[in-house]
Amino acid sequence: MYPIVSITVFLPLLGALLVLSMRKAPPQAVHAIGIITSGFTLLGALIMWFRGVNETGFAQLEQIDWMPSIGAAYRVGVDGISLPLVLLTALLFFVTFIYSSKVRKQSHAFVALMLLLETASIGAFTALDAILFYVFFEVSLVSMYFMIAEWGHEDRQRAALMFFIYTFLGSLPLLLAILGLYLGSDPHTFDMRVWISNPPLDGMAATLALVAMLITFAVKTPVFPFHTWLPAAHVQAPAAGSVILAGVMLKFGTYGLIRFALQMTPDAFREAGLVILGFGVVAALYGAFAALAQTDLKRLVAYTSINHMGYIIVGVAIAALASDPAIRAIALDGSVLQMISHGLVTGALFLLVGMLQDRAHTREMDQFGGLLKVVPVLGWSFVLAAFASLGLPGLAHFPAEFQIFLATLQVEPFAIIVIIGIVITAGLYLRAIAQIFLGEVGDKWTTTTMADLSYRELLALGPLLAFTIVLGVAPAWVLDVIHKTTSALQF
Amino acid sequence: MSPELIIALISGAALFGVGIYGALSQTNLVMIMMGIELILAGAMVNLVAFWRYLHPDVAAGQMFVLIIMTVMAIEMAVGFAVAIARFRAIGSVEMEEATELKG
Amino acid sequence: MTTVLILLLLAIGAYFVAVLEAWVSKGRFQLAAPLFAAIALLGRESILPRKPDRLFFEVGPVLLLLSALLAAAVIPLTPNLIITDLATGALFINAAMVYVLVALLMAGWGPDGAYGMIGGWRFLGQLIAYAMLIVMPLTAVAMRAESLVTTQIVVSQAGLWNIIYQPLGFVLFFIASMALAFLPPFDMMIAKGELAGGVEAEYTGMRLAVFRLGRLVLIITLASAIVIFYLGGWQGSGLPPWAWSAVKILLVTAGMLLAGRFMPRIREAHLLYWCWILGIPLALANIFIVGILVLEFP
Amino acid sequence: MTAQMFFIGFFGLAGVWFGIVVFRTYSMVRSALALLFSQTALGAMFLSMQAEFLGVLQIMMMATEMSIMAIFMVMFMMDPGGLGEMDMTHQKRLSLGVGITAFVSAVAVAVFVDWGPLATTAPDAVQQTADLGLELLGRSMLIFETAGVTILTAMIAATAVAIQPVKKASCHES
Amino acid sequence: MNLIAIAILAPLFTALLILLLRRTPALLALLGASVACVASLMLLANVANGINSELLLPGLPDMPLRLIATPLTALLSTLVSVIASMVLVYAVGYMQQDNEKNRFFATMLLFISAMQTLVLAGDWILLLSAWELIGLSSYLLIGFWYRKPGVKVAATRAFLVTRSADLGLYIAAFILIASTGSSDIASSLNTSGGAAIAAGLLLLVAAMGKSAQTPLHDWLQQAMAGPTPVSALLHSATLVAAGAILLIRTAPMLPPEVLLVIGIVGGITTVVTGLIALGESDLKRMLAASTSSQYGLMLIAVGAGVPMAALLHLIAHAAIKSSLFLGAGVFQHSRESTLLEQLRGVGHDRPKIFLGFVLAALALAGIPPLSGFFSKDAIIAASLNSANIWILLPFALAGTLLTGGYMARALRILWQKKGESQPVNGLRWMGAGLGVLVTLAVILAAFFPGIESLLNFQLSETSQITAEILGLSAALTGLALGWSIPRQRLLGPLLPWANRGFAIAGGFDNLMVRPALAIAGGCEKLERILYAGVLATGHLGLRLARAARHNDEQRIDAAIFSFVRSTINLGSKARKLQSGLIHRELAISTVASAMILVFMLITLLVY
Repeated sequence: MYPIVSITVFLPLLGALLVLSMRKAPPQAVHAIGIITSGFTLLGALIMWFRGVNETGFAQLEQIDWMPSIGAAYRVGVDGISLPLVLLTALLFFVTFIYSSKVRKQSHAFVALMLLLETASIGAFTALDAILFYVFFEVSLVSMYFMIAEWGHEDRQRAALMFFIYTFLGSLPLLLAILGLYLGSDPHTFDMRVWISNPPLDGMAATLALVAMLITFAVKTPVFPFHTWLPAAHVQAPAAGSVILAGVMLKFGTYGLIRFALQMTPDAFREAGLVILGFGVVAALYGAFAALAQTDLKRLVAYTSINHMGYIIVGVAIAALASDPAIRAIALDGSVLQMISHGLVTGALFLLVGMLQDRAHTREMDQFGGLLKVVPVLGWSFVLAAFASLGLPGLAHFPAEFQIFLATLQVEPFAIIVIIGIVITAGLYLRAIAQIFLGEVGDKWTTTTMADLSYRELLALGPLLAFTIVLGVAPAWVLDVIHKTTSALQF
Repeated sequence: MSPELIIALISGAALFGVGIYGALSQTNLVMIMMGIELILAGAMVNLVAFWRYLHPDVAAGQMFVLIIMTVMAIEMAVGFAVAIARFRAIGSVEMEEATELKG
Repeated sequence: MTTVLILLLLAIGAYFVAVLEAWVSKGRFQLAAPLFAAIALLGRESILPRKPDRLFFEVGPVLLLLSALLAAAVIPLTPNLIITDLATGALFINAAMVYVLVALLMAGWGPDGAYGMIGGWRFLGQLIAYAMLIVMPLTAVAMRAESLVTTQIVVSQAGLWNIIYQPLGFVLFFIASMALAFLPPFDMMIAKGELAGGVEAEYTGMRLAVFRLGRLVLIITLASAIVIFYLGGWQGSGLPPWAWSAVKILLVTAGMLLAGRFMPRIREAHLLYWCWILGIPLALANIFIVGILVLEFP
Repeated sequence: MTAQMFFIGFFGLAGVWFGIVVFRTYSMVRSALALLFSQTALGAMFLSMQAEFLGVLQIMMMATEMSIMAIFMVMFMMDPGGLGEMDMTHQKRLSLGVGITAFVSAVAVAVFVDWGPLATTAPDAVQQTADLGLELLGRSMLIFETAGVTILTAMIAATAVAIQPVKKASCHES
Repeated sequence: MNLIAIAILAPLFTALLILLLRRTPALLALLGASVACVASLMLLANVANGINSELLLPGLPDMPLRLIATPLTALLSTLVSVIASMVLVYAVGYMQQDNEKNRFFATMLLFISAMQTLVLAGDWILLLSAWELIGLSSYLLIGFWYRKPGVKVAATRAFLVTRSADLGLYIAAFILIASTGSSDIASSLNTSGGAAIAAGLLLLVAAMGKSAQTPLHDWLQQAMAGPTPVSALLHSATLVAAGAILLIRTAPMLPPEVLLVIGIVGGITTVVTGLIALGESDLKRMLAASTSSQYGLMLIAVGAGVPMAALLHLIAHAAIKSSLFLGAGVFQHSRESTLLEQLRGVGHDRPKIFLGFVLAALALAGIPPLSGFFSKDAIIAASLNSANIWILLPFALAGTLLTGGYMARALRILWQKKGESQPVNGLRWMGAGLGVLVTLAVILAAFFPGIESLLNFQLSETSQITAEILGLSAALTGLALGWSIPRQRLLGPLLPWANRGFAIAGGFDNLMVRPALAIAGGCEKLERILYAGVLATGHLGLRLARAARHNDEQRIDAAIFSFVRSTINLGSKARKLQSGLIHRELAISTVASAMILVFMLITLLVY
C-alpha cells in the first residue's frame, strides 16, 4: 500500500533538507537528526526486506512517469540482487552516522552530504530506469568528493580531485552504453526490466556497449589498471567517508557489472567472459600482493578491498561462462554475498582504522606495537574483522568465496589459482595484527594516551561485527533471497 | 549642326573652364564663390542654348534656367553667411588657414 | 525717328524738372536758372583725384545717364510713341533701373574717396530696401494687365486707372521710385550735410554735369513709369494722348519733388527696416488683393 | 554667319573675357564688377538667343548680386583696392590644368555629340513669357515652389548663421 | 535438542558465558567440557547399539550442513571430549597464576566445539569451516602470551602454514563436490579416476599441513611457545589429528597411487622428525617433533591400506602424548623453563609426575602391555602385508626405533640428579588431570578389540606375530641407544641440520614468504608507476591547456594586433589626404568626378 521503496530512497534527502534548514541547531542536534533519519531508512529497508522478493523479475515496483516522451520514468524496484545491497547500505549509513556523531567541523554540511549520499546509494540500487540509475550514480560522486575534500586528512584535496575526475570520466562510457541500449530497444525505453528481459543490442553494438560499461565498472570497482584512485581516496578520506566509499560505492561497480553488463548484454559478456575473468584474477592477486607490501594500515585495507572486488569479478565472469544454470546461480550467489560481506567487514575494518587514527593520528603500522594490551576491545574487534576479511569460515566472507571458488573450479579450473589470494590476505593481516597488536607494547602508547573504544564507537562497530558473524554462520537468510533471483536468471 | 549652338556651347564650356580655374586657384572664399558663379553661369548658357536650338517650344527649358538662378542665389546667400560667421570668428576667410576640418 | 523725338522730349522734360527742383528748393521760379548752372558747371575745371580707378571714375556718371535712357526706351508716351515695345517691358524698366546702383557704386568707388565710397555703399543698402517695393507692385500691375508689355498695361487701365484699382500698389511704388531716384527724403548719398555731397563730392565740371543730367532724366523716366503703370498713361478724355501724358508726368514729378520737402532725411537702415517690416507685407497684401479683384471683376 | 550668331559669339566672348578679368585683376571691386559685366554679357547673349525674359531677368538679378558681392569682397579681402598687387592664388598649375581639360572635354562633347535636328525659329517673346508663366505655375509648380521655399530657408539660415551671437550674460558663468 | 548439537554447542555456550560473566572461568569450562563429554559418550552408546543419528542445518542453497554420528565420528568425538576435559582439569591448575584465565578457557572451549564439529561433520563445507576454526583457535592459543617475544611470530607462522596447506582441502572439496554434485562426504567417497587422484593428493597436502608432516613440520615445534595445556590438547591429540582423521575418513576412495604417496610422506616424516626429536634440546619441542613422527607412522598405516591401524594408533597416541605434555608442563612450572638442560633431574623433585611421564614414554615407545605397543604393532603388521612392503616397513621400523631413542634420552636427562625446582601451585589439579590421562594411556589397549568390533573391522591376523617381534625389538634397541649414547654421537653430522629442522633451502621462509614479499614489492613499484602515470596524464592535460593558452595569446592575438596596427597606419596615411583645405579637396573632387565621367564613357563605348 505505501510506496516503501520510494520512501526509503527519499527519506534521507528529506533529512538532509531538514538539516540544511536548521542553520542554528547545535552539532549534537544535527547529528541526532542524521541518526534518526538513517534509522528510519534502515527501518524502511527492513520493511522492504520482509516484503521480500518474488520468484522472477523485480518486486515492490513503483513507477511514476518522468519523461514519457523518451520513455524514461521513475521506476523503482528490487530483486534478489539489489535488496540485500539496499539493506547493507542502510545499515552501513546508520552505523556511520552513529560513528561520526563526533564530527564538529561543519556538522550541518557533513550530515546533509551523508544523507544525500545515502539517498543516492539506495536510489542507485533500487533504480530500474537507466537514467535514474545514472543520476544517482553521479550524485554519489559529488557528495563523496566533498566528504573527502572537506573532512579528509593531510593530502585530501588532490585525492578528492583525483577521485572525482577519475570516476567521473570513468562513468561517461556508461552513459554512452545506456544511450546505445536506449536506441537499440525498439519501443525506445529506458526501462531496465525491458532491457533485461530481451537485451536490445547484439553483435558488434552489444560488444561496444559492453566494453563501455566494463570500463565504467572497472573504474568503479577498482579493477587492476584503473584502481589507482582508490588507495589515494581511502587514505585521505575520513573514516566515515571510507566506510561508505568501500562499503557502498564500490558495490555500484559490481552491482552495475551484474545488472548492466551481465544481464543486458549477456552473450557479448559470455564471449568476453575469459578476458573479464583474467582481469578479475589479476585484480584479486594484484590487490592481495600490493596490500602485502603496504606499511600504511589504511592503504592495506584499501588494497584488500581491491582483492575482494577481484573475487566478485571472477564470480561474475564465471557466472557468464557457466552453461549450467545451477553453477551460474552458485557463482552469482557467491558474488552478491561477497559484496554484502565485503561491505560489512571492510566497513568494520575502516571504522577500526579510523578509530586507531583518531587515537594515534598516524596510520603507519610500524609506529604501533602491543596495542592489544592497551586497547583490548579495539584490538580484538580488529582481529575478528581481519580474520573475517581473510575469509575465515564461520565469518561473512567464507560462504561467498567458497561459492565463487566452487563455481570457478567447475567452469574454468585453471582460474582457481586466485585462491592463493586468501593465503596472501591471511599473511598480510596476520603480519599487521602481529605488528600492531601483539608483541611488547611501546612506552609511547599507554592507556592514558590511547583510550579504549568509547560507547559510541562500540555502538557503531557492534552491529557490523554481529552481522559478520551471523552472515558467516548462517548465510541462508540472505542467500535464499539472492538465490531466488540468481536461479531464475536465464540467459 | 548649326554653328550658333556650337558657339554658345563653346562659350559655355569656356566659362565653365574659367570658373573651375578660378575656384581651384583662389585662396579667398569669396573669390572661390565667384568661380562657382561662373561655373553656374556656364551651365545656364548651355541650358539656354539647348532650349533655344533644340526644344524652343518647351517652356521647361527656361524653367531650368530659373532654377539655376535660384541655386546661384542660394549659393551666394549661404556662402556669405559662412564667410561672415568665419570672418567674425577668425578674422579672415583665407582658405589656407581653414584646416579645422583636417581629418 | 521716334527715338529722336522721345530723346528730345526727355531733354525738355529734364529741363523742366531742373526748373521745378530749383523752384522747390530755392522758392524762385526762374526758367533759365538751370541753363546758367549747366553752363557754369561745364566751365569749371574737371579735377582728377590722385589715385582714382580711372575706368570707374569716368564710366560712373555716363552709366547713370545711360540706364535712365534705357529705362525710357520702353515707356509709351502715346499708343505708338515708344522706342521698342518689349514683351517684358515692365521688367525691362526695373532691369535698367538696377544699373543706377551700379553707376553709383562705380561713381562712389572710382575717385577713391571715403565719402564717395560710403555714399555708394549706402545707396546699395537703400536699393535692397526699395528693390522689392518696385517689383511687387509691378507684378500687381502686370497681373491686372495680364501682360508685361507696357502699352498693354496702359490699355488695361482704360476702364479704371490702377491708382484707384490698386491704390496701395501706387503708394508703395511712388515711395520706392523716390528712393530709387534718391530724391530728398532718401537722398542720403548726395546730401551735402551728411557725406559732404557723398557720391558727387569728388566730381566737378563736365562729369558732374553729366551726373546731374543723368539724375534729372532718371526722375522724368520714373515719373513717366508711374504715369503709365498707375495713371492710365495717355488715356484721358479731353486732351490728345500726348498732352495727357505730358500733363500727368509733370504733375507726378511735381508731386515727387514736393512730397520730399517736408520729411526728415531717412538713413538707409531705417528705410530698410520700414521697407522689409512694413513695405513688403503691404506689397504682398496688395498682390493678394489685386489677385482677388482680377479674378472677381475681370 | 547670321546676326544672331555674331551677337552670340560677341557676347559669349565678352562674358569669357570678363570671366578671365575677374581672376586676373588685383582690385577686388574690379573683379566683382568684371563678374557683373560678364553676367550681363551672358544676359545679353540670352536676349540674342531670343530668350527675352531670361535675358532681362539675368541682367536684373546679376546686377544686384554682383554688387552685393562687391561689398563683401571689400569687407573680407585684405587689399580690396588691389594696390598691393598680392597674388592671392595657390596650386595654380593644377587648377589651370583642370580648367583647360574641363574646357577641352566640354568642347569635345559639344562638337562630337550629334544633337539631332535644330530648331531654327523660337516662339514670339510674349508667347514665350506666357508659356513660361503657365509652365511655372502649372506642370512645374512643385519644382518652382520648392525653389521658392529653398531660397526662403537659405535666407533664414544665412541670417541665422550671420547674426552676431548675443552675448547673453550667462547666469552660470562663474 | 539431539546429542550432536549438545556435544558441539555446550562448550561454545559456556565459552560465551565465560566471556560475558567474566567470573569463575575454570568452573564454567569444566562444566561445559563435562557436558560435552557426557553427550559424546551417550552418542557413542547410541552408535554402539546401531542408532546413527544425523542433524541437518540450512547451509548454502541446496548444500545443507550435515552432522552425522557414525561409529567412527562418535568414537572420535568421545576421544576429543574426554581428553579435552582432562586437559582442562590440568589447565585449571596450570593457569592459576595467569590473570587472563577468562580468555584462555573461552578460547579452549571454542577450540573444543570447533574440533567436535570437525569430527562430527558430515559435509565438506562444515568440515572445511571447522578445519579453519581450529586453525584460528590454535593461532589464538599459541599467541595467548602475545607479549612474550617470538610468540607472535610462532602464532602467525602456525596459522599461515596451516592456512596455505588448507588450500589443498579447499580445492579437494571443490573437486569432490563438483564430481559428486553434493557436498556430502559419504557420497563423495565413491568418486574415482582423475578426480579421486587429484582430490586424494590435495587432501594429503591438507593433512600434511595440519599434521605437520615433513615439509611443513617446523610450525609445530614453534607452536610450543603456547601454554602447555594448549600443546597437550591441540598439538598432540586433536588439532594435529585432524589431518589423519581426514585421510582415515576418505581412505576408501583413495586410489593406490595416492596411498603409496601417503605412505612415503608418512615414512619420510617419521624419520626426519624422529631425527629432529632426537637432536632437540627443548623437551616440549622434542615432544612436538615426536608427535609429527607418530603421525608419520599413522600415514604409513593409511598408505599401507589399513586405516583402522592408523585410527587405533591415533587414539593411543592422543592419550599418551597429552599425558607426556602435561608432565612436561609440570616440569616447566617447577624449573621455569622447558630446556632439557634446565630440566636435568627434575624427575627426582616430582617423583609421581615423573612416574606418569615414564609410563607414557614407555607406552609411546611401544612396550607390550601398554596401548602403544598394540597400535604400533598393528601399523607394522599393516606395512608388512601391504603391497609395497619394501618401502613402508623400513620406515615403520625406523620410526619405532627413533621413538624409543629420543624417549629414552629424555628420560635419561630428566632422571639425572641435579638441579632444584620451585614449588608448583595448583599441582593437585595438574596431578589429577595427568593421572587420569596416564591411566587411560595404559589401559587403552583393552578397549582396542571393542573399538574394532564397533567399527566392524578385523585386523588381519596374518604376520601378526612377526610384526610384534619386529616392533618390540626395534623399540627396545631404540630405548637402549637413547638411554646410553648422548645425541651428539648418535646424530653426528646431522645434528646442526636437525636442529634447524631439516629446512631445505631455508624452509618455509624463503620458499613461500620471500617470493610473496618480492611479488608484493613488485606490485608496489607497479602501483607507484601507475599512480605516477595517472598524475602524468593530469599534468599532460595541464600542459596542453597551457600550450593552448600560450598559442592563443602569443600567436593568434599577435596576428590580430599586427593587423590592427597595419590598419591604423593605413588609416593615418589616408587621413593626410583629407587636409581640410577646401581648395585641395575641391581639386580632388573634380579630379575624381572627371575620372568617374571617363570611366562611364569607357563603359558606354565598350558596351
